[in-house]
Amino acid sequence: MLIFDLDQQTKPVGALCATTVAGCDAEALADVPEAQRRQSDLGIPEVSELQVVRHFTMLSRKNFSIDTHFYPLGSCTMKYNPRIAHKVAMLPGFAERHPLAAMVNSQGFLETMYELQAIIQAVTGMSAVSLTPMAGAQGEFAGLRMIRAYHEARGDRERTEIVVPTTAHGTNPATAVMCGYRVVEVPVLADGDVDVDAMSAVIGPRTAGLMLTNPSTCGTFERRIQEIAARVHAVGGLLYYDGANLNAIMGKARPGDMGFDVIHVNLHKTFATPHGGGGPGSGPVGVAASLQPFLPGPIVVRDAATNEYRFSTAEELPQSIGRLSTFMGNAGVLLRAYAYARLLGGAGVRRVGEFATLNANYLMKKLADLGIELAYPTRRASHEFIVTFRKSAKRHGITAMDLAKRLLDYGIHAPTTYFPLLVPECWLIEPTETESLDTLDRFVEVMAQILREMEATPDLVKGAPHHLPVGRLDDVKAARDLDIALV
Amino acid sequence: MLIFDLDQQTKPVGALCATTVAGCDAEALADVPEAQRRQSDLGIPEVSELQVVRHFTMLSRKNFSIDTHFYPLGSCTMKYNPRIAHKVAMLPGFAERHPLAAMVNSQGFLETMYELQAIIQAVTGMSAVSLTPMAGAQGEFAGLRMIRAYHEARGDRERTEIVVPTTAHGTNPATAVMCGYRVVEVPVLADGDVDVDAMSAVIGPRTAGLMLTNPSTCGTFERRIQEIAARVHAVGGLLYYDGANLNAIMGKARPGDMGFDVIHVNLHKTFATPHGGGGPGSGPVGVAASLQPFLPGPIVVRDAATNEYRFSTAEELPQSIGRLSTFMGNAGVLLRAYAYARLLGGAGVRRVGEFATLNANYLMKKLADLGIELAYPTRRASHEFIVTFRKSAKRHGITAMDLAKRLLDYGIHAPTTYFPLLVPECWLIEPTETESLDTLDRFVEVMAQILREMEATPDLVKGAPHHLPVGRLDDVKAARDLDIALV
Amino acid sequence: MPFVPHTDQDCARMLETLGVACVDALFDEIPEALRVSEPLDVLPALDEMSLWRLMQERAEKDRIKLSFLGAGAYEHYIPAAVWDIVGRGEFMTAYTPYQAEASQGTLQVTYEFQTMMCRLTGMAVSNASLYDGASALAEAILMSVRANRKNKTGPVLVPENVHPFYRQTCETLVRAQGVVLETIPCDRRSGLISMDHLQRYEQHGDEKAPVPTAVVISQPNFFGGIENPDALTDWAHERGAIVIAVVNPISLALLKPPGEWGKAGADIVVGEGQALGMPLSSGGPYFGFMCSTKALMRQMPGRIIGRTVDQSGRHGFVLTLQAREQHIRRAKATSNICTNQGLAVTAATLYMSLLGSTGLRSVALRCHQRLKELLSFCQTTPGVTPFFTGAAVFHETVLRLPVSAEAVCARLSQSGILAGLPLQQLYPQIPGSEFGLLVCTTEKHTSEDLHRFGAALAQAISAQASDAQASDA
Amino acid sequence: MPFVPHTDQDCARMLETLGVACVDALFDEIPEALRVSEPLDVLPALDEMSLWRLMQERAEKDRIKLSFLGAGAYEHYIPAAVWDIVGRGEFMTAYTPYQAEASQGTLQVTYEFQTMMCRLTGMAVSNASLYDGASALAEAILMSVRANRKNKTGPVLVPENVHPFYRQTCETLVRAQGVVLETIPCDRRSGLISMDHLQRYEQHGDEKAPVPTAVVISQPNFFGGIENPDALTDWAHERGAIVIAVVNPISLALLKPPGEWGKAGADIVVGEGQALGMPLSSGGPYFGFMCSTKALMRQMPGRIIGRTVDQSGRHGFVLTLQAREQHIRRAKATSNICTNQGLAVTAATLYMSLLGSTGLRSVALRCHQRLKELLSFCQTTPGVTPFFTGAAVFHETVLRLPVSAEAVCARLSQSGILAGLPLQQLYPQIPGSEFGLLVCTTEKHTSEDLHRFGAALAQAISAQASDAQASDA
Ligand SMILES: Cc1ncc(COP(=O)(O)O)c(C=O)c1O
Ligand SMILES: Cc1ncc(COP(=O)(O)O)c(C=O)c1O
Repeated sequence: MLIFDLDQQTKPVGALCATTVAGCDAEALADVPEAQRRQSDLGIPEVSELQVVRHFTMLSRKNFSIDTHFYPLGSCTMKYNPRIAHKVAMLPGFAERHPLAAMVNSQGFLETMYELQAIIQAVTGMSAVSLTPMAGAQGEFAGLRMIRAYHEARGDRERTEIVVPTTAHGTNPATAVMCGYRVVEVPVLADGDVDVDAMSAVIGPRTAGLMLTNPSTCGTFERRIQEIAARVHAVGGLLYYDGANLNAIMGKARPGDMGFDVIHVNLHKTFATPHGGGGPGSGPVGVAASLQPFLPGPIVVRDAATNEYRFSTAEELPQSIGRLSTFMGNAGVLLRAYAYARLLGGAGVRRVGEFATLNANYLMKKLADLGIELAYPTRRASHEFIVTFRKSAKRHGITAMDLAKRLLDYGIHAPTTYFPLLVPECWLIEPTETESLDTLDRFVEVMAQILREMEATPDLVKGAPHHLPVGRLDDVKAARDLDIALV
Repeated sequence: MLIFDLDQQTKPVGALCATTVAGCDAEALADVPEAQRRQSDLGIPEVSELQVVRHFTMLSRKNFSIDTHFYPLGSCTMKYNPRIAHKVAMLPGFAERHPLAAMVNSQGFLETMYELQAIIQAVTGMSAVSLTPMAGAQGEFAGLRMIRAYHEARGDRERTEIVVPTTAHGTNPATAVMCGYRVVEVPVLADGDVDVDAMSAVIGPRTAGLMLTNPSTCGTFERRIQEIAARVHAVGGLLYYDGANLNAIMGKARPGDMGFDVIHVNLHKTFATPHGGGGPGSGPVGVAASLQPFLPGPIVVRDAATNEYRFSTAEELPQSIGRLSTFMGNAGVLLRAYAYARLLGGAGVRRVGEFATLNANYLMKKLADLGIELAYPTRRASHEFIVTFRKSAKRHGITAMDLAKRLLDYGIHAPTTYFPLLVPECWLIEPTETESLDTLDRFVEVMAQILREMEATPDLVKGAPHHLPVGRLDDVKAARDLDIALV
Repeated sequence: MPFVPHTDQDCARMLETLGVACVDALFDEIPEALRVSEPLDVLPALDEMSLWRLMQERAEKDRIKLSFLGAGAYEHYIPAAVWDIVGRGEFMTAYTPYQAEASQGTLQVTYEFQTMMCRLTGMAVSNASLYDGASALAEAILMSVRANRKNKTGPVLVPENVHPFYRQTCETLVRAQGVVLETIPCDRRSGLISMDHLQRYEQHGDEKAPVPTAVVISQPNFFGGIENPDALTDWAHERGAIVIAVVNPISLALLKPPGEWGKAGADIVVGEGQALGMPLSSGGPYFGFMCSTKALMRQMPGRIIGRTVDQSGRHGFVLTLQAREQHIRRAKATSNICTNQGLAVTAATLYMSLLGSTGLRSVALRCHQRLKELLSFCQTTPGVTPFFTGAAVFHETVLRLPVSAEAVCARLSQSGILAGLPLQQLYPQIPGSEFGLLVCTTEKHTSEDLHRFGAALAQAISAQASDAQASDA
Repeated sequence: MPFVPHTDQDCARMLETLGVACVDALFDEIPEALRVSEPLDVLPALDEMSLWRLMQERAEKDRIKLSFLGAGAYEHYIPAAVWDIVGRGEFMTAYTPYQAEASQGTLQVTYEFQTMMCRLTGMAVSNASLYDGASALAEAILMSVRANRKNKTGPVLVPENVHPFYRQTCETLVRAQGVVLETIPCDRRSGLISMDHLQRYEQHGDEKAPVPTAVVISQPNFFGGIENPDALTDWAHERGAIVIAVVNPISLALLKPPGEWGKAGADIVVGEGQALGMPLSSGGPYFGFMCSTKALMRQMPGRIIGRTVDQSGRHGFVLTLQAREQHIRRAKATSNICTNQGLAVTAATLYMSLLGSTGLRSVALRCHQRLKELLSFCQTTPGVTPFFTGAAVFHETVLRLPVSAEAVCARLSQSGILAGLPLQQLYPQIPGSEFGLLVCTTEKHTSEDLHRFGAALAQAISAQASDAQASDA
């Protein structure tokens, strides 16, 4: 049932209408040129408040979510989102703060943002931070734009290439192109590390920078990172850190120490802000001192004299790459991230990296013990790891997708499937630190059960899911017989 | 899974512990006599925040509720509970107001309560109101206690009986006994009205009062109410109005005009405050002028001189029946009821009664058209009506309970079953005014389907429910092998 | 805005189905004289936005800066997750779980609540809640009379240091059934119940006093004092009386549970559940809890949830032992209670689950510790001393001020500080009560709060002293 | 408090399973020099209670009393039901709906959102959101370049009266791809785009200017002015340019939808969705919406939800047309966007559903009406006049004050009033901008608010005038 099916065409006497309408009528529009007035129907359904509440409450229950299910979605860091963080962001003083409010009416917000900048610096080991990017991908954009600005500022205009590993997340190459770069891919070795020799062969005077995720999307730490950094720097390139996997090393190692020049952090992953079924996120960028002049604004500064906080002015950032959003990005997400960081403190930050890693390695070992094939069996897991079902795909015709759908039947969200593209029939599994040992053990049990089903009742697996609001959906039909808005 | 199954025995580092524990230890208890210190385990499970959130979120989804299902539970007035009312009650100034806060720090709350008293007076036609009773049953208690106090104040000590119809809600006779009265029952005629002749035969000098619900629990208006009032008054008795069914006549007729001396209103029914899976409710009492001195306190008064609001003092209510709760009853529920009343206004109040009645009569007609037997076929429905399945019980061995359970399978909450006790195999159906015509029509369709099932697949009905988290539960075992707390 | 979804066409169709011309026709069974034809005199309708603004303004007026007021309602910190989950429509807008299969959420929560309350109090049985602490005590008293087979006519002894509003509520609720409440004075020095007074009760003058049917013990008592309930419990049991404990649930994290009092433990335990996750909210909704021994179970008022199985053996939960209740037993029920405080119980279950034993204990310890700090701050003000001596206290105590406590409270409330409860308001019979101020601390108070309070109190006292002098002069 | 549920025993068991002695061993692949051994210098941990207190205090500092500040972020009333439902864990803590069968809630909501946006704008296709209004415009510009097969190298004409921050954001986001943005001045009298300026663009001096690839039209414009987009649209289309509309969604309840502009309608419609249920929240999270004609659909950035069926023919929803996106197309994707603003879209869908067409229209009308009232109040102050003339406005306009607008704003902000945006901050190039104040009204403003503002403004102006005189003297 769509909300449009509940449309009564004429409005029931709703909450907002009773007096808001009163006294308003077409006469009030007399000053608007007739040609510009709307004649056509708005087409927004007229539904009673109860029906709206019931419709969307019932819809919500068709979602898996952290609050209801274990959600080991690799690369997404689906950890517990503390309730208090949301409550903090919704405090009237914050929720009602206008983005252009006067600085005297904004000291609470600004102080908080100032401290968050410092926290992200401390956690990443970078010299300066801008909070404005609105998700990881925009952080990447800001980072590459700064790399470009850096080279241009030095008159170095030949650098037209960004190097990325073949395993990189799709946003990496897409961002490079948005920044006007050509993408050069470098392969990854069988052990998950970047092929440094191959990389060395392609980097040079045209290299603007290298983008790396570390731990990488293979779920392994890039062991030769220092060498990589040295080589890229040697040819005049810069190093970009995709922070999607920061959770693995939070408090245990810092991209700034590894030689990265510019980084982003996905607060909606590492800093536990809710993902909202597809955002909002937040992707602050951090830079080494050399890139600081190029940071996107606004940045919060403290006036040493008055101890007051304010936004940086355009004059203070003459080399800035500019504005990335109308105001200051997803400020409400930043507040939530701050709340989370304050709950953690220094020791807590460290425990995140430790337990994320412990959970992943434990789960990897247990799944391997079941006979599930690891993509990188010789390696430690970071906060996540890859398994591959290529054998079962061959033998039973059961794909990683079939298995993922079957997992849903047991009330566990599927890991990330078919990413990175390099590993056939793979799952990228990330349990996060907030899941208990019991939950991990239950996952292992369920996997054992599904493995048995693969042998005994393969059609049960291929036809999954069976216990969800809908069965396997037809993607092909969706793209062919496009129905993307009700007409 | 019980929350106790998640108990880790030792506390994970939880939100409240981090620094609250710090600096606190047994030494802090040195001043407490050792014999009075707790040695035994507290036994409250140690569970992580995520697990708690997930456990209770998942549990919530095992409930039917207004927000998720049509809930035509007779006598319970399960109408839409506006979200704004809850938000209002949770405003910090209200939620954090201490019940004994100084009057200067309470003017916002007190003004609101003062106005709510007036609103309830207006809606019921009574002279004065006390808001303190915490549910319908406590309202009944307050009412009968006032009746008793009234007679006693007049030196009339022979009145030891309360008269109730056989169809009365269980709280009526139970309350009478709590007030030290003997209960005298009077029968109800085949058309649902009280048997006035029978009543006349039992009332007399021992009659303290008569309790009536009007419209009655038969879902019909007591047509001879004026005559009943006159007769009871003639023998010196008083009339009590059980306000559970006020929704039927709200804005259309008032108990005060019918001759009732004392009434209660179920705010958690008529005034749309959420029922919370079993409370809190609120059962303010209203009285005719003659009973005003006996009202339970505190009552909010306005100082004519200063225009300030304050609680009445004990000295102002020397004849009061006394206090019914530690403070002022379920104040937060009163705030929600006030919010609702303000959204309605006078015209809205009237529409409630009208549409509650329209919905019930429509549904009654449609069900009758299906061949379902009405308990009172010659009568108008009030806001609710009774159907009986006595024939199907005889013919198919399918009871009203079986049918109710089958209805659950279709995602509709069952009507009230087997109440009033008088009507065999009955359902008391109350759609409320906030349900749409579509919803009513769907209910009719489902009933048509179930009637077909009764013929075609009776076992399907007898074995219902089939699609809920559990099947039909064994009440007998529950009472026999008592398991009322995990040991 | 009556939240009515009908359009004009809907109405027309429905009226046509019913064969009537207008809605008013459906009210034709109501005698004409009784029909109201005009809209009632209710305040004008507001749209949601205007209502919200109005209520924000009113609520804003009532915000206070700092409070040390307890006296039966305590401001503890409520973790954000509690009301986020409790506020879910599925919990908030469900009815009492009569249809068990469609109410497993509420039912299981309540079963878990019952278990927690049994553990906290050391008792075998818990009900699903009563209205509040005061009415729960009244119900306990009625229950004790029903339960005491041998002695139904003795008085119920209620010490003076039981919350005065509880005692008033009990008067209202039990008197009608002929139950007599006998107040036992407390010791004027310590504020505790003393054996002396009990003995004096038994032998005043020549006559022997009637043997009590039940004895109430409040732990801590209204003054925050920690009683010796072992001796009291044994004294009562020796006389065949039922022992009713009134306890603060937070205190049970530190204090011996009533189930372990004396040789046999208390028989009935009641209390105010507010501290377990309910906001102060002007006094309600809170919830009363009640636990008892297994022996007394069938006399218990209120709902009880039991665990059972369905047809295929799966666990599930139902209302059980309903033969005690009004909807089955009517005039013979153990109480008239029907709707109780379900949502508050859900909040309490969330609250306890989030804290766990460790968290509850640390909250209680912090409350306790803060009071000691407060005392040391306050006593630096000349003339401020403890009102009672010789009793350990839990998170609440009475200060003796050198000036009128009422006047000091009035002064401080002007600047948004609730200093506490002037003792005289509720205990005029206690000598010097004019100077008594009942103050309370919780884990929410910071050291800075205590400092600020100490300073504000000192200032108010000296201002009051000089004003008093001035008006004397 | 890292929300880690492990007990010491759990850790021990896990480490044993892994055959390592301590957690640090799991980090042995990290070069030793890179391992951090000390806790990082993050502010000290707070428990939830202390954090809450701290943040309450900070938030309290930022509360204002009255605001007439708009400029791209508008304080509308958000019905209570919106965030109650949006805040449900199932919506809030789900990821992007990659696993369609486990995400039907979010997917269906988004499909409903897409439908509503199509209807509101009069377009055929909507995506599932972009980050915000400004970045949505940038994406629209990039899309127009991709879509304009015939002319990829012309400039994109962006009138001066498009939100300056949008224009700055576009500069940042499109420049790297070599797209040239050409600013078209607006008419100094009316603030509107004039045909004159467009013609002047085409023929400055002898050379013919390059034919534009796309033309942006803001309706209303930054000054609240209502453009005549029909003429502009036709002008652009005649030149083969793509027409990009930037609209305020609330205004669409009153104004002609972009799909009906001119002869053929706009090609791409973007805007800031904040007004549809998102709190101001310091500028985000908001959401950018984007709609287009069917022809341009495959050039659209961002996610799109489609309706399809499952094996048994039941309707269901999936991410579709993914071949445009980065996770499939990588370097060839239409955009790098991945995570967008899903929850904000859920809020907008709730908001629109609760209001319905009637409610939306009445909100828009009220906003409009209030501005007229405000103008009449303000113009009673001598020297206050409209800054622009000859343009109808929607809920926002520029006032000309007799003194510095910046100074007046500074004065009023001291007493918690946000008077509006001093025009000079963003339009120093406009003569007299020093005196311009951009003010905005919404349905939340009461007549009393307008009165209070009128009075406060008058006072601030006269105070400023006399201060200025004093300092002149
Ligand atoms: C490795 C990696 N890089 C980049 C991104 C993009 O981040 P966002 O979705 O916040 O734009 C993701 C998100 O899934 C990711 O996993
Ligand atoms: C007719 C009638 N009377 C009294 C009551 C008791 O009201 P409460 O549950 O609020 O105590 C009810 C509630 O179900 C009722 O339906």
